[in-house]
Amino acid sequence: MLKKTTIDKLPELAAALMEKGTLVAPVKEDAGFNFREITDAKQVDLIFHNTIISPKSAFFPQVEDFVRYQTGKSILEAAPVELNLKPTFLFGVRPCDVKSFQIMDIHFSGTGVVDPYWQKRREATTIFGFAFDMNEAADAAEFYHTLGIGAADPEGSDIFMVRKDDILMLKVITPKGEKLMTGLSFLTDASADEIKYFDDYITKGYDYKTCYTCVDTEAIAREFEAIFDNADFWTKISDACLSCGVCTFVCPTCYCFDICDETLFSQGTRRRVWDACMFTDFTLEASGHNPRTKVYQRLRQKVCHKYSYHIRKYGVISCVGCGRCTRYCPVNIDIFSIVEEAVKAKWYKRL
Amino acid sequence: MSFEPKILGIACNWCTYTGADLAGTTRLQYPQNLRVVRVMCSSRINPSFIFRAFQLGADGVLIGGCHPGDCHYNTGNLYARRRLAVTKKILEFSGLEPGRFRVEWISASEGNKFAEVVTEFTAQIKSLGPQTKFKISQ
Amino acid sequence: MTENNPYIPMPVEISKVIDEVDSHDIKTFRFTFLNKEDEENFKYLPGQFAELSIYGKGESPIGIASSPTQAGYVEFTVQRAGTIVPGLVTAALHDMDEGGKIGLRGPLGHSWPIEFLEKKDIVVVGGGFAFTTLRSLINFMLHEDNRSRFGEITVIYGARTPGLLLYKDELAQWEKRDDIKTVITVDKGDDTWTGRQGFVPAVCREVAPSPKNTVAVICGPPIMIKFTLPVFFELGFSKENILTSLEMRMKCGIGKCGRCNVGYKYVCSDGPVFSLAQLEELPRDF
Amino acid sequence: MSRIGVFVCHCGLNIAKTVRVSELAEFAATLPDVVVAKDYKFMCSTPGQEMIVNDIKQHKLDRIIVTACSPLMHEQTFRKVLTASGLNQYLLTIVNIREQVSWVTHDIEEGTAKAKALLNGAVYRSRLLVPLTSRVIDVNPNVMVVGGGIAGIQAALELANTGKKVYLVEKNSTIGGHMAQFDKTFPTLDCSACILTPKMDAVLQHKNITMMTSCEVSEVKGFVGNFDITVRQKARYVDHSKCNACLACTEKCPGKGISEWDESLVKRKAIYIPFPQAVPQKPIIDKESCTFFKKGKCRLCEKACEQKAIDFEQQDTFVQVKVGAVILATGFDLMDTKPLVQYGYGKYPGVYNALEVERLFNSAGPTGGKVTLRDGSEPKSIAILHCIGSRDKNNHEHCSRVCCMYSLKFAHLFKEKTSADVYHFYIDMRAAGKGYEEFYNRIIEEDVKFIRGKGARVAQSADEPGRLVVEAEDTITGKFIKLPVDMVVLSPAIVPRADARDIARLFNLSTDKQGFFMERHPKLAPLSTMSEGIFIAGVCQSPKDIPDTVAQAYGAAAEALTIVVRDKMELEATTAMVNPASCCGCQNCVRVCPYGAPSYNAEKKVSEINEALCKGCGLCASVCPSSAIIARHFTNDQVLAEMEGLMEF
Amino acid sequence: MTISFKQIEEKLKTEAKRLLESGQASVVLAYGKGYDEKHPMPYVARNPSDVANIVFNEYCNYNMARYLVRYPAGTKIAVAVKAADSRAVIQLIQEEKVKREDLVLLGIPVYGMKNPKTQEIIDGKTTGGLYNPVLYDILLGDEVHGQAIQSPYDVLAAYELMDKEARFAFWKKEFDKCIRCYACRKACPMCYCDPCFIDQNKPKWGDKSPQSHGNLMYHLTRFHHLAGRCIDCGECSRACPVDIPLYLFHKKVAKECEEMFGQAAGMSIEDKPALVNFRVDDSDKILE
Repeated sequence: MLKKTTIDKLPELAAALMEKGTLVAPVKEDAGFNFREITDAKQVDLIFHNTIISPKSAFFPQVEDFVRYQTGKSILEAAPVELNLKPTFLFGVRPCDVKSFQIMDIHFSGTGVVDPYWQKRREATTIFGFAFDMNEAADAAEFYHTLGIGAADPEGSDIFMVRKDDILMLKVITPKGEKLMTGLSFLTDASADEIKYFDDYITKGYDYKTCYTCVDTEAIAREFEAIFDNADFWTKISDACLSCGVCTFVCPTCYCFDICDETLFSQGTRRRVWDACMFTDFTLEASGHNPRTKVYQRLRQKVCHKYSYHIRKYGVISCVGCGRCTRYCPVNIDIFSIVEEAVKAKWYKRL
Repeated sequence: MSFEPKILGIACNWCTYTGADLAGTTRLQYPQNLRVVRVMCSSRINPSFIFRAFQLGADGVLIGGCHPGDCHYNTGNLYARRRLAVTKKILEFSGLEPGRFRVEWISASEGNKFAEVVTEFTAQIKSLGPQTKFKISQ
Repeated sequence: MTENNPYIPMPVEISKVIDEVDSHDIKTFRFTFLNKEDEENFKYLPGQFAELSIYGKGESPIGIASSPTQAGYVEFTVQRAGTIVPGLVTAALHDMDEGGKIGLRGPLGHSWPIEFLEKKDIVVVGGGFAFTTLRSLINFMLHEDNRSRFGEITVIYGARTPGLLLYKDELAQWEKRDDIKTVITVDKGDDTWTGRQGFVPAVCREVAPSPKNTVAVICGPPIMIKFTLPVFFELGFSKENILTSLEMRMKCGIGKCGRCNVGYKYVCSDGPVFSLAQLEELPRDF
Repeated sequence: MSRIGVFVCHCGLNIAKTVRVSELAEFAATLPDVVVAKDYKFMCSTPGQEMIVNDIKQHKLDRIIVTACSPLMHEQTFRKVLTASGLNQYLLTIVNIREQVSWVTHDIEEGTAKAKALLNGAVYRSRLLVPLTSRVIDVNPNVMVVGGGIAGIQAALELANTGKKVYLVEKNSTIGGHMAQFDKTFPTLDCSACILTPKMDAVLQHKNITMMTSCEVSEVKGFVGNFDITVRQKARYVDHSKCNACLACTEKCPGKGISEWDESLVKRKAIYIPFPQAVPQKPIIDKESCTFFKKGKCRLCEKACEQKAIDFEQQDTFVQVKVGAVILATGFDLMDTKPLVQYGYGKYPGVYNALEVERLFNSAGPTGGKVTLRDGSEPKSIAILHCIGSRDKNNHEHCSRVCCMYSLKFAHLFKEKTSADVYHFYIDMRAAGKGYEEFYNRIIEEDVKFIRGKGARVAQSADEPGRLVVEAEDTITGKFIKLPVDMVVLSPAIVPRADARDIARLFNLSTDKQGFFMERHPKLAPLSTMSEGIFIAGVCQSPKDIPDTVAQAYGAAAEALTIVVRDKMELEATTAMVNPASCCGCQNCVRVCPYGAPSYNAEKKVSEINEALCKGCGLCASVCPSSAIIARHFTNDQVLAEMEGLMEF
Repeated sequence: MTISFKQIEEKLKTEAKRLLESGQASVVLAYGKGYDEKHPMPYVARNPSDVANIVFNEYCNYNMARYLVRYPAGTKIAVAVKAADSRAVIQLIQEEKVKREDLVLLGIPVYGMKNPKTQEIIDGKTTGGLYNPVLYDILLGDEVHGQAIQSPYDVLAAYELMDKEARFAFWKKEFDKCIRCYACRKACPMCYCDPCFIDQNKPKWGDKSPQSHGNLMYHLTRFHHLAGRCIDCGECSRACPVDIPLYLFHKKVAKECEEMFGQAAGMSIEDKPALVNFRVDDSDKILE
């Protein structure tokens, strides 16, 4: 089922979704775009390349409150914070970011203990994927195609959107999407031409841009294991690294967090807050011991986590090639070059 | 009810705190809006204490130390003067009313000055109204 | 959000506090559950740990010191952390008394591999404060329902001084039993000490059983581990048969927060118990 | 999870009148971690203290909050209560609801509200207190006394008699001070020299006293029990170790200087002893008036000296003295009355100040004890003007306390030595002291005239050249008086020594509004100062008479003794320490510390603090960007918590 | 005159090579290729052969002084310094974090540096009004003259004129954007504390979660910590992923410090950092 509307009717679509629940969509801010809860239907803006912060924050917000407590009062009086989620529409997510949700699903709800916050938010949300504009000049930082993600890859979306000039086409991908779409009565059916355009666009998306393709993730994992102890290599790689948290905070697949008790007067909240393996105190133990005091050890952890440990543990690379870490790195460290150098280009095929 | 500001005072043990005691001993009357933290020296005052005080909802912050040159620790208040001057500029540029933060040198013998300063500062804070800019909203 | 939420601790009450050592910085806390169903759900085995949770202070992962054979309560032996800047949770806990209520999240992590240990001789080697989950294991194995499942049990336990030995009453009881060989040693004795003096590695060399069908379970300060492992290698123990428990900074305890990984293993959810053979496969990042 | 006990004191009605104390205790009981909260009439009384002791035991309290008077008042008292109960004394918090609450408001609502806020702050702070161990240090048994007047002399003798070694530092070339300048002392009229000079001599002879005349303290390092003081020995140009006090030199000396001793009324030699009974009896050369120093030749004294004690090359030297305690008895100056032009001092020769008159009466003085005007004539009428510059909001607000009495003494002596009419111009007569009122009555009997009104102006007489006219309003008759007299005696304000502030800085003392040294407590610790181990005696603390001064000297000696009598003493544990795990090695602490306590360990890349040198000001903690420095008892988190508590309600 | 970036790059390469070959330096902190021309990277040359990777262009904004404290004491380091960067080196020498004798300063006189994101020329914002290094051993090119030297504080005027309500609103909006990635402090050559005050649990100065109050505490305190030390390189703002104009606040504090204490940061090795110093005759007026 391919439906369509025009870009100038976007506020109408937004308003309809806002009526049904919470709409989260890209909004233009000073420094660029970010996903925000929409309060004014006119805020929704699809003329963007990608957001600064990845949409993971829709399911894994930077701050998630667990419990409200009062110091000096019994633990029995502490109250868990209820989520009270309304149906949520995550609108305009780029295919690579949609892919990140699937990777994060494995971690948060697919293996071991289920994270209830991730799961509940995920369940409440309908994802509107949105194809990249293939007429746009390539962004040098991105490499999603290398990881097998198409520029117009509908996988993982509930509804997938492609823009053609001033027309926005929406295709139902999942039953969840279908249920929603049937309720959006003002959308019109797409023409046969448009259906063809849509299908071609998706196909074309797999060949779009990026100049490598990944052939063997297992081998990458092995290669990183082999150079783990090569301190010279890692030192050189991290010469420029400032050890800040930008790359991890903007990353769609970084999930590290801290659990903090934040109290004012006697009222407090236990909450989880994003943390970053690049921070020096991340692994600082109470005893004072810290296994990762050096910048190179932390950068190694980050890269190996994504390209080795995650493959070993969950079978997939924990990276979707969205390029945010590279784009927002204050010193332009390019994670792909590190991978390339580490694996000596062996396990990527240059296209 | 009229606005009764909460004013945080930080006073050095040797001069201003003792001066405040003297104000009491001599039964000088002043408004009860000031709540004093005693530290050993005005140089102990970490600028972040002041930021924090405003975050905690202080409508004004009053710092009291020995007169420059009379510091019990020789030079403490001379460092404090520079540091607190910077604090003041930072507060000002951040948009907080500059009148909410004051540093006064009050010696152990100046009970009357202590009472006067508190009276006057309290009136000033009252006229500025509640401080909401830094205050953490829960 | 209380249902099946692994981040919400269950309430427990301190029913007993034992001041373990003469420096008074290690205490054993006995907790009873305030909700019956929590007690039923808290099924654990020796070697597992739990997060002790005090709102406003935080959480601290601590190994369970009691044995599941002791019904009705769980025990944790907690050291007051931090000499210069006190740890938030442990300091608060140490200031608490019977009747105090805190939170507990767990049981977490993997236990000592009980099935693997069955029908084998066991040598338990402990040093100082790191004896807590070993005590759990020993009491578990010594329980009348379990004793027959295991072969000979040898316990080698050392502390710096007699006053720093944990569980003194139990040690005395074990020494009296004939189904367990208990060797207690201190680095330096005092006027009243009549037992052994000497470092754990040396004592191991002397009293450790033959490696044949024997598993060594070792926990202690890094320096002890460093000198004890070669002794066991020399004695002919294979890396598969030497078990230890790792420590890393932890937060969530359930393999989500990404903090305690060593290579692709999370110490909290994949450990903390590892055999030396498993550890060797991991990068030296701990 | 502390167990806090809160004890609210009524202080009779002092607190209870404007703070609802029982409500305060009830409020405290609702606060987290507060296990017991009580109020009581006098918490500092024995039953009050016992209540705390019992509650500590009964309720297993581990933090105590006493909500009462200023910590400067009773912190020590209650710390002892904690110690006696087996609790570390630093687990005490005092909430000051008297000096800073009940005494400064009449409004019980306001008072109670503020007391609650302060108490809440204390509870927040209290939770974070940790036991601290006091440092024990060796105590140097010696004492330094600064100032060789009657206070210093008396204190030095007392201490020396207990067997302690005393360094008596005097900036003049003789000890004796102002008292040695007086002729008679009120109200007994005994001869000042007769009672003082034996004491001066005793100092000279005492084996335990090292007299350091012509000396000034130039640097003070260290702390109570271990002061390390640098004394500047000013060049005397006479080697006192060689001089045998024959004084042949002074006879030959052609130089003429102005006698400071005789209040500039006469001249003296350039090599001189200030007065015949000076101690030591050894001369010094005044560089300013010495012919050799001025013109490059003379050296007559050198020739006269058989001992070869004259040394024109002598330089100032510096002597290091180590002592455990210090007594400051630096005395006073008379206010310079020249700026008070209405009184014509310095302009009209007939106007004298009190000390000049003392010298006129003195038989060893410039006139040999005869009262004559500068022209040698005897005055026929004399006006004594009280309260010149004191009790005067424009000058010195304080009462100089002894002027009434010495003025009465002057009147008596004038009557005894001249036939002049004597007039007192006074605001009111202050004669509080043993035998003082009797003395006043006696002087009234002696036909001295009393005019109740402050002397307003002294002018030259228009009618009689050379005579003066005192103008005043007689407040009894309400009439304006113009009284012609020959001599006017001003009784000026007694003020601190000109260098009192410098001395205060050296010894880390505070001074009061007038510049007198501040005592630790005006009533309960009048001789101690805010600097541990530094005591004060005599007029340097405030104007007082000789009996009070001597009493203070005894007291100060006893206070100093309480320190130096011990081999070891405990110091406040409130020093700073570095948490090496947080130290970023910026060395800010090293740069700012006035005492050199922090140093940088380049190997470990962290700062370290020598606690023996640390005085606990906390400056280092606030310049430490990474919060690595823990200012014990005033840690960042303790202060932050207290602020949070203060701001909660 | 115009700047030849290519020429500077060549000189940088030549000097780096010479220093590494002669052993005068064991590392050279310079600039290297990034993933494209607009995104060069900080680069460390350790061998003469590494020198070929050195580049210099108008996007080489990095303040290489930031990396100095990473190397063990005694390491001979050659470092490429532009105007503000040299001030950072001076400030670090003042603070005894590095020793002058361990450093070879390769001075770069330059103007026309650009922000790769906006293409805007950033000289006026963040060079402290300077184009030539304050301190150097070797100058790679001719001193820049004739460029309009503006007051480094000119850009503040608009903000100083704002009324306090508007200014508060401005900063609140900016600080609320902060995601606490700490790129600002990590990019700052003067922020060498480890741990940073904000990371501490005891004392806890501010919450870890990126909410208004914690952000405000973090930034204001950081401004205070850098008072009299900030050398106006602008790295904090450039590193910020959400474009908080931190440099403005730092500049304001620097301006006030210069006025009050008569000393700008990083201008002379002989100076003592202004906030761990005092003059007896500092006026009480500074507190008004």
